[in-house]
Amino acid sequence: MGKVLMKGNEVIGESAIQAGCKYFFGYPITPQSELVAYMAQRLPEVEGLFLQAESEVAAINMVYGASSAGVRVMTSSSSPGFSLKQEGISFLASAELPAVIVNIARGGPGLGNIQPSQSDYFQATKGGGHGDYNTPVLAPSSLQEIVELTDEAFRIADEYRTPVILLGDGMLGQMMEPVDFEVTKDNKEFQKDWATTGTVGDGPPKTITSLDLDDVRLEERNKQLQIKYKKIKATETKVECYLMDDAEVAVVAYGTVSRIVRSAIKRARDNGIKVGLIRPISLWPFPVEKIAYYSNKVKSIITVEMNAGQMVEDVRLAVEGKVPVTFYGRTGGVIPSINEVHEQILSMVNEVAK
Amino acid sequence: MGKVLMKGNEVIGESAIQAGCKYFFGYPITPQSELVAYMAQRLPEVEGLFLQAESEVAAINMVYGASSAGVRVMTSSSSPGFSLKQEGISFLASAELPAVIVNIARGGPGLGNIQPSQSDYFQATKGGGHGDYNTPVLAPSSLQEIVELTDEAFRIADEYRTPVILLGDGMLGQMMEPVDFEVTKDNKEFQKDWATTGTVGDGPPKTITSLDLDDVRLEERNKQLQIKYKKIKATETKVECYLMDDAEVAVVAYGTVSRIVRSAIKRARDNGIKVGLIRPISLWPFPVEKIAYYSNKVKSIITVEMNAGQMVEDVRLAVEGKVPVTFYGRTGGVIPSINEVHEQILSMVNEVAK
Amino acid sequence: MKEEIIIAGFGGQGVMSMGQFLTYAGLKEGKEVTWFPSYGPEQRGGTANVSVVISDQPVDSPVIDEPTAFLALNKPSFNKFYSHVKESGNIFINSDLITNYAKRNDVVIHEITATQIAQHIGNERIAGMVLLGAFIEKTGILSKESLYSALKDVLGESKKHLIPMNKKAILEGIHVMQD
Amino acid sequence: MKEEIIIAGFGGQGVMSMGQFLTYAGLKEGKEVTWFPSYGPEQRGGTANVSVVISDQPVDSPVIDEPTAFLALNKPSFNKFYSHVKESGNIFINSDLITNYAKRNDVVIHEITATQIAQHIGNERIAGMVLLGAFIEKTGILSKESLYSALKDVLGESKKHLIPMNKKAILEGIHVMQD
Amino acid sequence: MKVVFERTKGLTNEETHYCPGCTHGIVHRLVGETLEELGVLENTVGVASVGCSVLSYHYFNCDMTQAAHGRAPAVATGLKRVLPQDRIVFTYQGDGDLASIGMGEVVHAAARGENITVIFVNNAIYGMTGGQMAPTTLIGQRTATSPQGRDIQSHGLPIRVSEMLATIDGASYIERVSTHNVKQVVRAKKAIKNAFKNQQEKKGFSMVEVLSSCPTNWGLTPEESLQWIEEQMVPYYPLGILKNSSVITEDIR
Amino acid sequence: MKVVFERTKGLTNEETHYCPGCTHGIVHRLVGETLEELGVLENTVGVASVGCSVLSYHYFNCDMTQAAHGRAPAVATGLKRVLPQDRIVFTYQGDGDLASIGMGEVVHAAARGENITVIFVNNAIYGMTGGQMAPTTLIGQRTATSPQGRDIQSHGLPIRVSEMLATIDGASYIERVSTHNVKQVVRAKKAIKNAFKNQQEKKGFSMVEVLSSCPTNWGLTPEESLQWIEEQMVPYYPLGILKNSSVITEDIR
Amino acid sequence: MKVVFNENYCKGCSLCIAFCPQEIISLAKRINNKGYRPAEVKDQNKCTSCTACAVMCPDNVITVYRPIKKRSSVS
Amino acid sequence: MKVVFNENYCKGCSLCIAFCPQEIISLAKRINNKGYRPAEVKDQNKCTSCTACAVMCPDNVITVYRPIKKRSSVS
Ligand SMILES: Cc1ncc(C[n+]2csc(CCOP(=O)(O)OP(=O)(O)O)c2C)c(N)n1
Ligand SMILES: Cc1ncc(C[n+]2csc(CCOP(=O)(O)OP(=O)(O)O)c2C)c(N)n1
Ligand code: SF4
Ligand code: SF4
Ligand code: SF4
Ligand code: SF4
Ligand code: SF4
Ligand code: SF4
Ligand SMILES: [Mg+2]
Ligand SMILES: [Mg+2]
Repeated sequence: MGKVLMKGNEVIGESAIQAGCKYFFGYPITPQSELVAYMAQRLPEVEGLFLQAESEVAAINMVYGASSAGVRVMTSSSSPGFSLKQEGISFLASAELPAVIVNIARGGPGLGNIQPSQSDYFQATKGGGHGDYNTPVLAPSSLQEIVELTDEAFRIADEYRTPVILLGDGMLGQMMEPVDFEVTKDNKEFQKDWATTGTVGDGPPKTITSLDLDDVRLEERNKQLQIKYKKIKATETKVECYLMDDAEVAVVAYGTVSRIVRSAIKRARDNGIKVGLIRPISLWPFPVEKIAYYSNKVKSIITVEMNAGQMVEDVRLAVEGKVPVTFYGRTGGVIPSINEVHEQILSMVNEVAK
Repeated sequence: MGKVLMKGNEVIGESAIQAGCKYFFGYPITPQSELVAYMAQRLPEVEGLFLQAESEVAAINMVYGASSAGVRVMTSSSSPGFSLKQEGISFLASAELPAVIVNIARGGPGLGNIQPSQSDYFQATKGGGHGDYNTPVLAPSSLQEIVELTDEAFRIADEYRTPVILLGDGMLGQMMEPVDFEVTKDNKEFQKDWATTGTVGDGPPKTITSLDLDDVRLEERNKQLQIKYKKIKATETKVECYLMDDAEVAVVAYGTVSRIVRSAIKRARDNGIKVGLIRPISLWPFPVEKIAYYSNKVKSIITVEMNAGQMVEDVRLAVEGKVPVTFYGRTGGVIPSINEVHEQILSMVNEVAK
Repeated sequence: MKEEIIIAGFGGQGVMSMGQFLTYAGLKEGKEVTWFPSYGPEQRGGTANVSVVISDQPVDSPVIDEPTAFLALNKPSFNKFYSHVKESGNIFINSDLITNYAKRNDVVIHEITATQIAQHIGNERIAGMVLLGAFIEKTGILSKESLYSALKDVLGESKKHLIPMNKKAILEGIHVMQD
Repeated sequence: MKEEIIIAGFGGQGVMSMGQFLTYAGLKEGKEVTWFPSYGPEQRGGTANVSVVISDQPVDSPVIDEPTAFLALNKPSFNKFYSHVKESGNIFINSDLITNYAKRNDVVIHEITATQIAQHIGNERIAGMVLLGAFIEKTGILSKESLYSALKDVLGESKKHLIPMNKKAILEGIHVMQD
Repeated sequence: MKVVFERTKGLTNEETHYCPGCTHGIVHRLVGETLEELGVLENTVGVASVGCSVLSYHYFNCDMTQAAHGRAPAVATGLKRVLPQDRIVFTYQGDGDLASIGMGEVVHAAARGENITVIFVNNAIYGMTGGQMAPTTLIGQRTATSPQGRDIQSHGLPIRVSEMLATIDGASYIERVSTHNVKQVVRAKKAIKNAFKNQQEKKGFSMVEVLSSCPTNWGLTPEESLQWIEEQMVPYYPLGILKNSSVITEDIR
Repeated sequence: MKVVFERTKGLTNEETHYCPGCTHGIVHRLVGETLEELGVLENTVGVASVGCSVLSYHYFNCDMTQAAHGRAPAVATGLKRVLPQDRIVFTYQGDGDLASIGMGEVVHAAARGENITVIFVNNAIYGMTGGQMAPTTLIGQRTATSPQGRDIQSHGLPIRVSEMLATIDGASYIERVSTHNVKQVVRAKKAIKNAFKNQQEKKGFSMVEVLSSCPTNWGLTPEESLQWIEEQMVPYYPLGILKNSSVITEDIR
Repeated sequence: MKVVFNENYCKGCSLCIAFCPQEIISLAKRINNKGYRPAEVKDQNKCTSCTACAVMCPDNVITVYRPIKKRSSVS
Repeated sequence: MKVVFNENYCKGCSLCIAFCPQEIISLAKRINNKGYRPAEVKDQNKCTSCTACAVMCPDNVITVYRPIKKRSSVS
């Protein structure tokens, strides 16, 4: 089909369909509504099902039901709606049900506004729901990367039986860029013999639950989860490094902001400044090792986010005080300009030179 | 009235009433239900109002309404119910509405069980809801301390116009201990001229909202919030140090677990080991400075939690790699025994001695 | 002085109240006390237990890993905690319900026919109170009077009529230990 | 070659589609393109703008702080972006609606009576297309043919009948620049 | 010359952000006039919901609180329960807000007989988010999320909220009105006034469902939209009083 | 000797955790028998809710999924919509679960005409959490959160869920039954069977509301509890079929 | 002037036009602040002060006046 | 034996007792696994196999048998 031009939200939808997801339960909210509309249009065409749920809470629980039945299923929302899904996500994690959950984040807190924002980083990576759990969080920075990461999200979800979050922002959802859907995809088949599809011909009744009244058994479940998370950390960390080989200053940024940072880095390089980009692609697991590695090489690190400073904590945890870590961010849906970031890099360089 | 024996959940209720809170909106969930029942019994006696909401979501939004009207108001829940409140908490934070929200946490994730747990630490301290916000989080370790911290919670809520979380666990909620309610309390009066109580005689209409469609103005709101959070960090950090003066090993623990740790420390001290306790009382703001201070003095730090390792991240952020930070935790509602913790201390000491 | 007590039995055997009697009595004597119940799913139907600490010093852990005293009202509960009792601790057993167990030599075991005694008094459901009497007599941590007076606090107006019977049971427990 | 274009105007002036015409045309020529709309509350009633990048290299930031070209369809939008245009960038102005502004000397300003031209063609709502024509003619970043062909993609079956009129407007824009 | 119609003091002088011809504006006026005429503007706290009317706090000339999507009845409950007795509390909610995500809250506010007034603006669509299907979207109606038209098989029949709430004992006054012509607007005004009076008389939960237009997302002109209300909506959503009783005295067994 | 009554294969051999005399056990049996008799045990997926029946996945002898509090109808929707056509999906919910926190979900499942069967066990109280007020708690009934007895002024009148849902077009079969004596239990069985047959016939949303006892939290003996159902609950919650129609063909304008 | 239009509030929706029984309202050629053609009445004399336009105007644009009837006309 | 009690499932709730028209069920003195006094029927002969007890038993304790009627009794 070659390259096509679509909105980011639509690309997510098409990518999910290409990844074999035929079921979507969602609820409209700006700036992700095009995804819901896209699914409403497209899923019937592929003999799938789109259902507009009565709320985000209902949507995530419909996902819980559909995932129990063993199908690939997705839901999506934006910040306030995502908060409403937290109980459900905790349930999915605990019951070990695969699902892909999209957050096209917007300005917060509260009703906020509909401009792009990255202020749901903590919620996504530390677990906005209750209990000890983690969800893999993938953060594409371009529409082409959405294709790849949506496919990955479904693979990871099925392989580890876990909900996976695809985290973007209004910019990613609303922009258009040419996309090629004909890229190599994971074609692994997953046997879901745990699914509650009726016992017909397959033995004794199966149960899906997140409850265990016995503390020792619930601790056992938690241990299993932690083992799984360790494995995911070991094998599913994704990160891109750009111009880091000779870099003396590293900028850490993810998602759409990383593109602005990239432009700023080019400007800085034009001025002879040795600066590179570390772009976490998986926010959880966080690329701790890569950052730790470069924290032995660079003189300083700037983290740029569209929030008041969240990922910077994970950067600091990885750096462990070895070099100064500063932060630059814009909030409320304001997108930092290339120039602002460029100036941050310059002033950091001056700072270190002192 | 002298010392009385009550369950922790009831102590929270009585403390709130003593702090001038006459309004409670809640929904039952174990192990905090006694608090709801206590309020149902007591509030009518003080001409207040108890209302059982139809859900946790409704409860937090009733709190939003009541707080809009300028009264001291409280709600409470336990882990899964607390997850459902995340959108509402983000709204309260953004609209700058004071409220006290209690989480008597239980084993998770998912439905989990009803045993004590500290696995909602991240949710409480990093913001389980969307957007850049923080809520002060107070974690009492004894029933007497509940009295004090509940009063503080209401004071902080009103002083900074922010929701405040009182974080306990099933152990704190279910245990009995003598309590004295006749302790000195904050008697500050707060003028709430922002409250939407009708304009009668007080000028033009007032509005309470968390919306700002304009990104620059929403950023302004975020800046104001961040300034406020900085102020809270500067003035409202609470921490207790126990036997730290000569300590070579520090244990960091909060809430009920800190009591078990205290017993373990006594056992270790009996064996001649120089170990002390750093107990964060405010989990947000986190006692970064105190821990940073001691990380220059001790040889190692153990963090003990009833979870898979959450607060330990904040400890590491404070320590910045200066000394080894290890973690010991139990999950699923299992309470670590004094002996287990004692052994952890011993083995840490041996480790460091090597 | 400090006692770390675990009381355990079936849901209906009054385990929680027994703990409360001790706690209130301790408070009355100006002692530091904590009471921590098992509140898990066992409560409905299964077994229940409560941890009580009575001490001259502020109590740290309300959770007890090595009780100095253990009051056992049925076999499953007995099995659960028996081995954890601290060396030279006291174990009070309702020997009408708990038999056939391997004796430990490092603890003091008091076998009391509590059910029989209770039936004698008129209600087998107060068997636990007999053990309570035995416990205070043996350990001396609380006076009989404080315990009596605690009955009022815990039972309240509606169950006031049960006080004499409970007192009797406590007294019988004390007598057993004096014999 | 690389052009970073901002198009801005009232909600109903077709700003978003103008951006899409450029983007599709760029794609057709094998160029790298991004299209990023303002999607805020302005959309309803107020002003709207879109950022389009057309480049031979992969596009980093889809957000433009210093546009190389600016197509302005009304005064408020003009005011918003005017000062940000890069040195020696091109500004295309619908001079029927935008008047009375302080001239910058470091940029190239093209004042085009787009509304009049559009009315002439038969529909003042295609004024923007005149500017588009002027833009491609001036910058040479895209061929007329690609833009024509993009019309089909964006307008689709249902609005196919509008194509000739739009072509005409583009052509007029080209002519204006040739004059 | 005598003024026979002028802008009510119940509204501020702010220009609204509604699309041309959107009848949200008419409903605003009716509420504003009612508050002015009942002399309760100073005693009133309104609750704005999430929908096109999210900014209604700029327009109503009284204290206003903005609630999370669907939760206006809960917020109103919180306000009403703690404010002095003479305060009037109302919510202004769309059909997505009230009948979809907020179904639980409105049913329970009604069931509690919460003494508040709910203005329920039913335009059979999610206006704010760009025209998705609402629980009140008609069969066959095309929306962004029912591109082939709403079909019964997958989405069921539209919910008649007023009829449903009328079965709840705590609901004291429920009426459905419309905005599609002068006569209906006059009736709507009367209903809204009744619903507020009901609150003054402490009779419990009152709701007025107002059939309203969304020219933008219906893809019709303002005038066509009013016709669409009359021809398509009114037959499925019959106008009239569905409940008018006092919860305090009636229907207790 | 011929067996005239034996344990159904619709239930596992697990002993239940219910209190002595709690009629949850009877309702379990009726559902189990129905599934067995209809021959659909192997095709059925049940959804356990949060309440005393949270562990019902141990008892029903079919595939079971445990849902978050109140969300069973949403979970059932997710299951039903993706499973093969011949699969039967039911929820088993208490009154707190279904009528309080889960009100939105059940109303919308009904409105969509979701082809599932809901077993709604109304015991007028929150059993699991220790006896708090439910939306169905009767006026005057003392609970942990209505210590002076439920009063209309602050909590409103109990919700008659079946009557309310019967007004919704997508609801195809709704009946209220009881467990307070042999005759009623036999009727309840019939209703439950109808509700499942309805699903087999793809008629849409079916619900059976079963009046059930909670001796523990009512503070009554099991026998007294059944009497209380008959004397206190049945008058407020009249038994019988409230709706029996097919959504597909009826009531479309 | 019996009907006065607060012109800058007008969005040119034409509902007043549709409901005026006298059919005397029309959209002006000029554009207002918001970019809309505002409604206007050219022939005020034909207006009956019936208020239909004002009742149907979603934007509260219209004020309606009625001439005070002269005594003489009472008879 | 017409009624057989699966004794260890019994919780001694007495509902079977309340509903047996023949009033032949009672709680035993002994205690079962769960700590309850289980229901029992001493006089099985009086049982009419009416199943009332089984229908009302919440714990599925009871199996009911009916004697197969002899041919001779058909007439
Ligand atoms: C929790 C949450 N979910 C979704 C949204 C997005 N949203 C905003 S308005 C709206 C629907 C509004 O429709 P309606 O209530 O009918 O009002 P209208 O715009 O039609 O007047 C939605 C879904 C939100 N803001 N918050
Ligand atoms: C989100 C959430 N809120 C609250 C609870 C606590 N909770 C467990 S069961 C229950 C009520 C159960 O009552 P009901 O549905 O009537 O069932 P019953 O126990 O009476 O059969 C509640 C409130 C929970 N588990 N999750
Ligand atoms: S989108 Fe619809 S409901 Fe919203 S303002 Fe426009 S016309 Fe009115
Ligand atoms: S608490 Fe009530 S509903 Fe729950 S099992 Fe016991 S009797 Fe049944
Ligand atoms: S008042 Fe009546 S006659 Fe006069 S302009 Fe308005 S609608 Fe027309
Ligand atoms: S109805 Fe009002 S807004 Fe619409 S054209 Fe007439 S005056 Fe203008
Ligand atoms: S079957 Fe009938 S007669 Fe026999 S024991 Fe049971 S209830 Fe009694
Ligand atoms: S009804 Fe069943 S559980 Fe109850 S006593 Fe009889 S046999 Fe036992
Ligand atoms: Mg609407
Ligand atoms: Mg119940």
